[in-house]
Order: sequence, then structure tokens, then C-alpha cells
Amino acid sequence: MDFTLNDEQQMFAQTARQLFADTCTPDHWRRQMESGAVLDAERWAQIVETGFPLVLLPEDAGGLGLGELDFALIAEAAGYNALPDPLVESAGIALPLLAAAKPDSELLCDPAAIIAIEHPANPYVADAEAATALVLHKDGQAYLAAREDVTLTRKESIDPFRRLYRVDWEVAKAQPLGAVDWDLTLERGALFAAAQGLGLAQRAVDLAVDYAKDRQQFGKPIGTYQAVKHHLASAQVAIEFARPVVLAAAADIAHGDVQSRARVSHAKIVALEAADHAARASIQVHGAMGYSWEVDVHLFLKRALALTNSWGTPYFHRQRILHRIETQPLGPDQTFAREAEHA
Amino acid sequence: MDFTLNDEQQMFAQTARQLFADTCTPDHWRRQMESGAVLDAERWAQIVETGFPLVLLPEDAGGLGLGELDFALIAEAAGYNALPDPLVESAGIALPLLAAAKPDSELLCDPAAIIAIEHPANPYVADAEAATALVLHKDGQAYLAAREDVTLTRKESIDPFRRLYRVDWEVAKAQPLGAVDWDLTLERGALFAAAQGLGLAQRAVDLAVDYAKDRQQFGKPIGTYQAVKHHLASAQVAIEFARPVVLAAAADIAHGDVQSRARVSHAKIVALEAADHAARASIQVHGAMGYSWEVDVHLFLKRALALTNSWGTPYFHRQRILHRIETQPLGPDQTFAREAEHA
Amino acid sequence: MDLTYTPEQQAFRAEVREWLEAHVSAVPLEHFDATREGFEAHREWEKALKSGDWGMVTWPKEYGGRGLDLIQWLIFEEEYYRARAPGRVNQNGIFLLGPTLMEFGTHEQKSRFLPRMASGEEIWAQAWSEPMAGSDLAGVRATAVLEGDEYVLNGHKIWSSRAAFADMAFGLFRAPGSERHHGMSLIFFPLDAAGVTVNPIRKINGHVGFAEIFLENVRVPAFNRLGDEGQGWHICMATAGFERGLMLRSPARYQVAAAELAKLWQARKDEPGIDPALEADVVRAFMNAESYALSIYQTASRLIAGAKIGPEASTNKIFWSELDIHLHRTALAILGPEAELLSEPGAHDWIDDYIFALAGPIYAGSNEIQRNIIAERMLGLPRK
Amino acid sequence: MDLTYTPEQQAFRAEVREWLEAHVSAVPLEHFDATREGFEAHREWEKALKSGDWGMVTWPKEYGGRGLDLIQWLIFEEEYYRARAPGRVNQNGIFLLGPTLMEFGTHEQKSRFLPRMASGEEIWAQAWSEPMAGSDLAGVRATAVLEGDEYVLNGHKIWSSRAAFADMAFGLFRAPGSERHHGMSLIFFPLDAAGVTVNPIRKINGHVGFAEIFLENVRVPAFNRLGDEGQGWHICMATAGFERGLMLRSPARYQVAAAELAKLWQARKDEPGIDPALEADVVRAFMNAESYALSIYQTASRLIAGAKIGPEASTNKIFWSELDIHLHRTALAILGPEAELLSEPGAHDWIDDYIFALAGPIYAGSNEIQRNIIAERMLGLPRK
Repeated sequence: MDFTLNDEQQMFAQTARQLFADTCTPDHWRRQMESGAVLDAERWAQIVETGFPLVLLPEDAGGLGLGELDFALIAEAAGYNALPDPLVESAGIALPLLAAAKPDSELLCDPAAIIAIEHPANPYVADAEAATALVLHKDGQAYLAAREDVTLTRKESIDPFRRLYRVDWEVAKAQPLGAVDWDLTLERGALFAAAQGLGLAQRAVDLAVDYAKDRQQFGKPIGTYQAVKHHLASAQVAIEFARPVVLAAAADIAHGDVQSRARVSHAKIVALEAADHAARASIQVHGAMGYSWEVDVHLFLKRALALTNSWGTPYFHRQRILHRIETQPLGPDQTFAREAEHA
Repeated sequence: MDFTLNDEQQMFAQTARQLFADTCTPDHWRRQMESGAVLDAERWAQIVETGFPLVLLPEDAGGLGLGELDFALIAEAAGYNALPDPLVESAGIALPLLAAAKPDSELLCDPAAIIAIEHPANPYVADAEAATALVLHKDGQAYLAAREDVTLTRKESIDPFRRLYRVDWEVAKAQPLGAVDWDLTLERGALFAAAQGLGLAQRAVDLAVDYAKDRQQFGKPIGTYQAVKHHLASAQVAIEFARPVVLAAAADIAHGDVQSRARVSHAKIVALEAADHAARASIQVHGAMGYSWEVDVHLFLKRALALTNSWGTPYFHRQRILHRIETQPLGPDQTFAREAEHA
Repeated sequence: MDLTYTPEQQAFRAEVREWLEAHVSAVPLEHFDATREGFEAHREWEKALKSGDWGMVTWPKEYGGRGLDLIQWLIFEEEYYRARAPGRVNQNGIFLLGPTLMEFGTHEQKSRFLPRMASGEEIWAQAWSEPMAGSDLAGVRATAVLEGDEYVLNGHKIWSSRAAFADMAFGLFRAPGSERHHGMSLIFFPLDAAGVTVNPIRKINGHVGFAEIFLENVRVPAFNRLGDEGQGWHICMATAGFERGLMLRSPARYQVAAAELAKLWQARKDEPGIDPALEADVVRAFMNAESYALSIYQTASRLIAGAKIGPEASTNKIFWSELDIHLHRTALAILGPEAELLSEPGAHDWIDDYIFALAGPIYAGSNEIQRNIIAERMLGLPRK
Repeated sequence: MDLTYTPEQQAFRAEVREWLEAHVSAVPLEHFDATREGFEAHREWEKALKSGDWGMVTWPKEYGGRGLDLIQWLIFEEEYYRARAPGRVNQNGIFLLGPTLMEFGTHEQKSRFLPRMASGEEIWAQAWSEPMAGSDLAGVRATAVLEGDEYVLNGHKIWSSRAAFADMAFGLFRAPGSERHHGMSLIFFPLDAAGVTVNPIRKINGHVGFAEIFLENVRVPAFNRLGDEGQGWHICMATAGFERGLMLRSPARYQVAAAELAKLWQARKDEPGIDPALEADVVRAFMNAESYALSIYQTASRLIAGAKIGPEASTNKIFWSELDIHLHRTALAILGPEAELLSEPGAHDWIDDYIFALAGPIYAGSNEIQRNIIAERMLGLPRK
């Protein structure tokens, strides 16, 4: 029993945080919002260079062969910086599915390639415009189609960096991938949404703390007021108790049993709640500033809102936890128990 | 359209508040708790003298022929003082039912008589031990039985002043009252529980305010701290927005339509929530003091808890409001609309 | 207590309804904060209202109003929201500056400003806040120096609603060297005066909702000062009372939204994947809107009976801002994966209204300030 | 990261389970705060635990403990709660005074006090609070004056847990004339010493949960002072850390309660009149208990890896106290009209546990104080 990150994981997380902090400054966000560009080419090149897109690819596909816990730390850093680029959906979700379904796909050889994914859990496909290819879904079967072989219809999201599309496509122009593991893909989607939620939450608190130290009202920093302190302390408590759940869910996802699914669901619910809570507290602490477009708190609010209902709604995930409650033993000795042992 | 109390009503409320304040001091509570006495005979005599038990009786039965709004003000004052005696259940609920079912009952001639009531909404009968007679329920029919003709089995409530009983009785020893208006009785039960809730809530806040002005921590009264202020301000907001609902419900109860039932339910829900909210805030503000038996805040917490589930649970009442939403027009012009007009 | 409308009140409702049905366009106007065109379309609507004598319904007749009592005003608002009539671009005038002018203005000032305000000819922005004076209005730094019969204004105002497109603004300016609550005057200035620069500020929904205003040696006649020199704080507190209070927040808007929510729930509740527990929230939203409406009717009755508005202003602020957020969060939860989508034209814009609702606990006195006020002025807890 | 138990840990769990199954009585003991008999029955249980070397499992072996690491401690607690073993009357000793003595006591003090604490021979009360010193411990007024080799203690302590029946107590006393954090010493005194009067205080559930202690010229040997004279505040802050922290709050108790709640829900959910929306709360209660357990495992792993316990103490306090209230409120909502009834013997006592849960946000540093600590020490917000 060891619930700590190893040195390699901590270094990994540190690299991601640093890279995103350097390349996702408020200036970067604003320029990208104004330009409407799907990708920041320079940033994407740096991301590719760090090898983040290879983390979950098996070593024999040229990947790093690491696990979901490692990628969750990257996703958390992406959330912390409201990363506009489709790293998580492509490298965390679509690529591993493709690698499992078609290990010889040449797309796997191009670390800069972006794969978008249509999953039954989501009504729209995120970032399809930036993709080289799309994994598509029809009657339980998966297909792969090149970007130029599908028709995209944009649906505007409240999140200025989420580009959602309805995808129209023909089976004739797509490559069948057969029956893939849509369920595992959902687990990854939910887990990495949760991990992003942690990052979103912490950044929203951190922005508010910085502001509250600085902003004066009635002759002293607003951060001295108990109301402000307690808003942010409550938000931080939510983060502190979401993070271990996300890490445990990441560590356990491979089990693919009732418990691991319930834990992913638990992580998804509480991490996005923490993000929503923190973003709202942050807006409140920022006052009118928090309500203006030029102050960036709203990015975190909107991303949290979007991720809350992606990869399974809170209700969907609650039902999976209920299933674990109803079908598996409960009690203090069951925290790390597995389905197989009790089946 | 006039949403104000008239002078008579305000005087009435004032009389009730003063009488209960004089006769339900903390000393009285404690003596009655220690003695376990069902009634404080002296207080009950004074209550009878004011004529409160006659408020809802028709004038031709020797009553005052007033309405539910008038009695609600008395119930509110009873809540404010955690009145231990069964004034509300007897005079507000049981007596009017008896007067309607059996206008010539001699019990109506004795203003000091206490009538307990067994209603299908409640699993137990409150204050049966103090009653002269009980209104009982069997297969939709009502019966009247003398206290000595029934068998009472005490069920201990967390509220030290609530004496609950299971009643065992025989039809042979009871007087049939026929098919009475159990529904109107439920409306009254719920409404007066709500009115008591308002009083409980306000007293809990007032006790905390007094304490917070006085109690020093870190060199100043705890009432200067924003956390304490905000706890109590939030509790007060809940009261402010529950009170108009209770008054409107009282004014409208006689309509007996979908809207009036929904409003009684609304009043019941929000007034008891306000009471629970205020009592918990008050205990928190009192700190360890609030958690000790000798400080009286717990009486308000426990009464609120007991009334929350009496005369219909929150779920029962929520479903009645849902029914109003589903069957009647909605919108800003519908606040005072009646079922008859749209049926 | 009598919770029925009089025949006169019923007739009045019918009259309002009839006029609105005849005049409200089925096509919603573009938002007045979105573009100049939207703003001017709303000015035209103000003029149309005025033409039917429905512009300043609560103003006394002598100032171009209809002299309605508060119950009539509530009925008017109910019908107004029921008809989905356009938002009031003239809100700062109707509810904030108008009543303040009536109370503190000279006869000449009233004659000069009120009729044009009532007609929509002059639309007003407020200019309360400054970068270092938000909730703490006494922190205002903008200055006014009297030179002959003109004031010279300098300073930087921010979060001015309507300022992007409005004609006139009112704000606090202090005598140089004065401190905190002292030495401030309430002064009007045209937004197109020489030395005025207006920079629109986008809200988080992308609309231009506010502006910041830079004033550089802006000259206005001394006539534009309301009340005495140095009386600004006193007047402003009265106005802030109007702002926080009853007037701005008709219950009708929440009842319309609660009804829309119930409709959304009815339409979606049997779809797969919808959380049945949200039913409780739909009922809660209805209850909250009803509670708010009943409370406002009670307050209106009390005011008609001669009471003064007191801390209701603060309790109202907290209640409507919180119910609005809860109501819209419930809608988003029902919408699930669709919640994040900007609405199609014509559909109820739940996400945008949610974003708007999030401003509720912030503006017009943050809810933290309101809770302080309730604790100190209503409950009597000590300030320090 | 490896979230599986080692074979040694599994074997340890089996050992604990076996011993508890053999020793825990099926008939629950009367509460140790209810009567002298209940208290003494729990003292006997402490002795029984000690006889199996399960008394002070986290204490080092040299002081009569078992020297378990924190993961083993968690396993022990899981099994302890799973077995419904009796509450620990010795809690103040095990978790508060014991570790403090080990850190600050002399060899002689450790020899004198720790073995008797470990054996249950001496049960300790804490005597932190005074009428004017609750959350603000620096407000202590009780005094200690050294006369020869004895201290003379005077003062009034309150909210002393276990003091009604315990043998010994520890508390802060100040040198006369000293102020706030200075001049305080941590001193032990027997509760049956001449000059000590103990008045039990009933909690709102009717149990004797605390006592107030009056000290009038109580003489104790100077040996009973822990640490240096005037070092009391420093030691006390360390102890308060223990109190607020990890040790006192095993996740197991919440997991047991969450499992009971799930059982209650399964039993009642199909009864008429049960609110289906409560299902979400049952799931939430399970999630909260799991979150808390995972967080404690994470902290335990970090501490084993050499980290120091930090502000987790405050975040834990807030989280467990709020989850406990939510969980019990959910149970009461399921019980409906039965919620107010005191439980029948043998049944899970939801109402009493709810009342107990309400003390959670108050004791061991109120949640308001904890939020201040989180804001200031964890987030770095300014104190004033």
C-alpha cells in the first residue's frame, strides 16, 4: 500500500505544468480567442516534442508505454492552464483506442497527428477540425476516417476553446476498426475530465487568492475578510478531497471491474464539482472583475461546465456508484477491494 | 389586494407572544423537563383565560369564529417560546374537527379541555396523556374516545416536550363521528406546524444574536466576525421569505383547491427548513454552549426536527406542489389564481 | 389581509395585457448591450412605451409618469414579463436616477432632465464604481473642481452599465483633498462631452455589458450637480437603496423562468439519462419564485400602508440572486450535454441566462456586503 | 503508487479480525459518558485491549505500544469499527496526551504516566477550555503559582471531555499577570485532588458529555508540569495539531455509517412515501466516506514517506464534520416520521448520532477557525 507519486511521475507533472504555464499565458489565450485558431502551432510543436502524445501508446507502437496515472498528471496541468489544444482527447483517449484497434496504423507514427473521437457518451465531437483523422462510431463498431472525408457542422460551446461538431460521414469512406473497447474509452474520458477538473479548480482558487491579496476595499486587502477566506477555504477543501479519488481512480482503472468503474465515476463527479465550486467562488471573490471577459476566471468556469456533462453526466456516473453500492460488499475493509475477490 | 395584518390580528399576536414569554421562560422549561409534567397547570389556565382555545370554534359553539390566519399567529408565538403544552394540536386541529363533526359535543363547552388527535398522516398521537378525549381514525371514519377508554404506549421523542403515544382502542368504547374532513385537518396541521416553524426559527436566531453580542473571543464579541454574521444573516433571509408564504397559506386555506393545498405545503416545507437552518446556525454560533443541555437552543432544533416530519413529510408536501405545477397554469399572473377559475 | 385583486386591479391587468399584446413584437430585439443597433431598437421601444403612457408607470404624473401604486406596478410587471416584452434600456433612469432627481433635484433640474429621461430621448448610464471603489464606494477618487459656473471633472469610472451606448451618465466626484464619505458630489455628464473616453468592457458572456469611462478635464455646468456640494454620499446612499431594493427586481422575471423550467422538465423528464432527482429542484425553483413574489406583495402592501422600505432591500438581493442561480443550474443539469451549447435562435437561452445569473451575487452590493448589512442593521450585531 | 495491501498487511488484518471476533461482546456497553458503570466497563475494555497488546497500537513499543505504522493503524481501525468494538474511553490519553508526553516529557514523567495510561489504570480528561477561552485558548485565566516544589492551581475549566468520571486531567495554567500566549504551562492534576470540584454538563442528547472543573488552591507537584514553565502554549499548539489531525478521526467510522445508511435505504426505498431523490444522498454519503478514506490513506503514505502533517488537519476536520452531518440528515429524511424517535435497544441510533454529529463543526477547533487556518496557512491570505 503506497499512495504516493514516484519521482518520475512528479517530474513528469512538473514538466507539464511548466510547459503549459509558459505557453498558455493570458496573452496566449487572448490571442488565440481573437484569432479563432484551432491550434497554437508553436505550443503544439513543443507539446509533441515533450512526448506527451506518446505517453499512453504501447512501447512497440513507439510510445512510452506509461499508464493512466501518468497521463492524468498531464491532464491536471492542462486543466490548470485551460489548455486550448486537444491534447487530452487525442493523446489520452483517441490514440490509445486506435493503437489497440489498429496497432499498425501509420497515424501512430506521427506524434503530431491529432485524432478526434466520436463516442456514444457525447453528442458532439470535440476539436474535429484540428484532427488528422476521426475515430467514429456506428452500431457499436468503430471506424476511422480522414478529416477531409467527413462533413463537420460547428456547434457553438460557451467555452471559447471548445470546438464542437456534428460529424456527418459515410461508412464507404471510412476504415472499419471493428469492435473496440468503447467502455475503457469512456473510463479514460471520464478520468481525464476529472483530472482536468482538479487543475481547473486549483487555478480558479489560485487566481482568487492572488487577487484577494492585492485588491483593497475599505482600506485593506479583501483577502483579510472572513467571507472571502471562507469561500476559498471551502473550495480548497473540495479540491483536497477530490484529488486522492482521481489518483486512486487512475491507479485502478485497468482493473475494469465494478469498483474501478465506480471510482472513476466518483472522481469525475467530485473533481468537476470542485472545479465548478472553485470557479464560482473565484468569480465571486473577483467581484465585477470576475464577471469581465478580460479577466480569465470565466475560462475555468466554462471548461468545468463543459466537462461536467462530457464523458457521462453526473447522473450517469452516480448510477454506476449506486451499482457498486448495491452489488458489492460495503464497509471500512472494502476501500481497496476488488470485484474478482467477491464475485 | 392587501397583504397586511389588521390591528386586531397584530394585537392578538402580541398577546400570545407576551403570555408565552412570561410563562415559558427557561426556568419554566427546565422545571417542566425535570418534573416530566405534561402540562404546566398555571400556564394552561392562563392560556384558557385568553380564549386561545376558542379562536377557531364557530361562534354558535361558543367560539370566537376567527380564522386560520389568526390562529397561525398564536402558533408562531408558541413556536417562538417552544411552548410545551398541546395548544396547537388541540385548539388548532382537533377542536375544529370535533366542532364540525359534532357541534353539540359537550367537550366544546369546556375551554380547558384538551383533545388529542390521531391522524393518518402521523404514526403516533401527540400529547394523548394530557387529553380529555381523543379523536381517532379507523377506515376513513372518525371516532371520539375518552382518555380513560384507550390504552397509551409511550414512544420517546428526541423533543423532551413531545409526548408521543401509540393508541390502542376499541370501536365499541368510542363514539362514531362519521366521515370527517381529514383533508382539511391535514391542511391545518401542516399550516400550524409551519407557523410554529417560523417562531422556532426566529427564536433560534434571536438567541444566537444575543449570545454573539456578549460572548468575547480574541478580544472582541464573536458577533463582529463575518462568519458569525453571515451564518445568522442567511438564517434570517430564510425566515423573511418563509413568513409571507405561511401568511398567504393561512389566508387561503379555506379555498381547499389545488393552489391552496400547494401553498400550505410550500409553507410547511420552507418554514421548517428555516427553523432547522436557524437552529443549526444558532448551535454553531453558541459553540460548545449550544451543545449543552442547559442552554436552550436544542429545544428549538428538536422541535423543528419533529415538526418537519409531522403532518406530512417534506416529500409528501413536495408532491402536492408538483401536482399544482403539473395541473395548473404557471406564470407571473398566477400567484393568486384559483383552481376554480381555470378548471 | 385580502389576497384577491379588486375589480379595478383586474381591469388594469386586462388593459396592460391588451396594450402589450398589440405592441410587443414576436421577434425579440437584439440585446441593448450587444450593439448600437440593439441599443437604438430598445430606445425606440422606450418611446413606444411612452406613447402608450407605459414608460415610467411608477413616476408621478407630473414628471411624465402614470402614478401607479405598487400593486399596480406589480401587475404591470407581471404582464410585461408574461408578454416577453423587451428589457428596459432605460432602467438606470426609471429606477435609479429618476426617483433620486425627484427627491433631491431643483425644479429646473427636474424640468431639464426628467421629461427627456421619460421619453427615451436621453438614456442614462450609471458611473458609480472606480477601479479602487467597488463595494467600497467611499473610495472614489475622481475629482470635480468648480471653475466659475462649471465643474472640471477628472477620473476613471468602471463597470458603468449602459455606458457604451448611452447619452448621459451620473457619478460621484470629490473635492480634491477630501476623504472617504466627505466632500463628494453627485454630478451628471454627457458621454459625448469633450474629454470623455468610453471603453466598452465585455462580460463573460461576450456581450458589452459595461464600460470604463475616462474623464480628462471634462467641463459640465454647475447646474449638473444634484443636491448641495458635498452631499453626494448622502444622496448616493438613498439611491443605492433604490438600486438594492424592491424596484429593480420584479418577481415576474423569476416566475417566468420557473415556468419555463417546469416546461423544460415536462419535455425532458422521460428521456433516458435524465436524473429523476432533478424534479425536486424544479419544484424548489417554483417555490422560490413564489416565495419571492409573495414577499414582494407583502412589502408592497406594507409600503402602501405607510411603512418605509428597510433591510428588505438586502434580504431581497440575497434571495433573488441565489434563486436565480439555482433555477438556471437546474436547467443546465436537465440539459446535460446540451447545457454548454449556445442556444439556437428563438430558444430559451439557459446558458446565457445562467452566466447572467452568476453576476447576481456580485453587482448592486455584493451578497457579502448585504449579509453584513442584515447582520448589523436588522439583527443588531456589532460592526466591530 | 500501489493500492494493494502487502501479504504482511493482509495477515495483520486477519490477526486483528480474529482477536476482535473473539473478544468484542455482542451486547454493546453502556456509553462511557452516560454513567459511572458505563465508564468503568470501558476501562475494563481498555484493559482487555492492553492484554492483547491492542491498546496503544500506534505508540512505540518502549512506551507500552505496538509500534504500528500508519497503514497498519488504518487497518486496525477498519477492523475495530467493522467489529463494532466499544468506543475508546482512553482517547484523550492515546491520541492527545500520550504523543505530547513522548515529545515533551522527561524520562521520569514518561515512566510515571505512560504505562498507567496505556494500561487503562489512569484515564485522562482534557481541560483545555475555560468560560472565556474556547476557540481563543490564549484567553485562559486559570493560574498556577509555584510554592516550593508544588504548584497551587486556581481557576475554572469547562467542556472537559471525560472529566465526569476520569482520574486525571491536563490543562493550561498561567503565571499570574502574564498575558495571552505567554506565561502558560501545561500541568496535570488528579480529578480527586483536594480543592477540585467536578460538575458534569449534559450534552443536548442528555448524556453527560463534559464537565466543568473548579480548582481552588489545588496543590500538585511541580513534577506535573510538562515542558518548561511558560512553554504551555507551544506544547498546546503541538497537541492541538494532534487533536485536529489525522489521529482522532479514523475513516472507518464513516464507512461503517455509510454502509448502515445504504442498508437503511435498501430496506426502505420501496416503501410508500419515501422520497426517491434521497438515493442521490445515499450515494453521496458513500462517496464522502470513500473520499475521506482515500485522503487519509494518501496522507498516511506521505507521512510514512517522511512528510510532516500540515494543514490536512484543518481540511480533514471540515470534511469529516460536514460529511457526518450530511450522512445522518439523509438517514433522518429516510426515517421520516420515525426520525424523531429515540431508538429501540439494539437498533442503529440515527437520531442520537445526528445530534452527536452536530458537535462536529464546533469542537476541536470550530470549522470557522479551521477555515481561517486553511485560508491563512494553506492559501497564504493575509491575517489582517
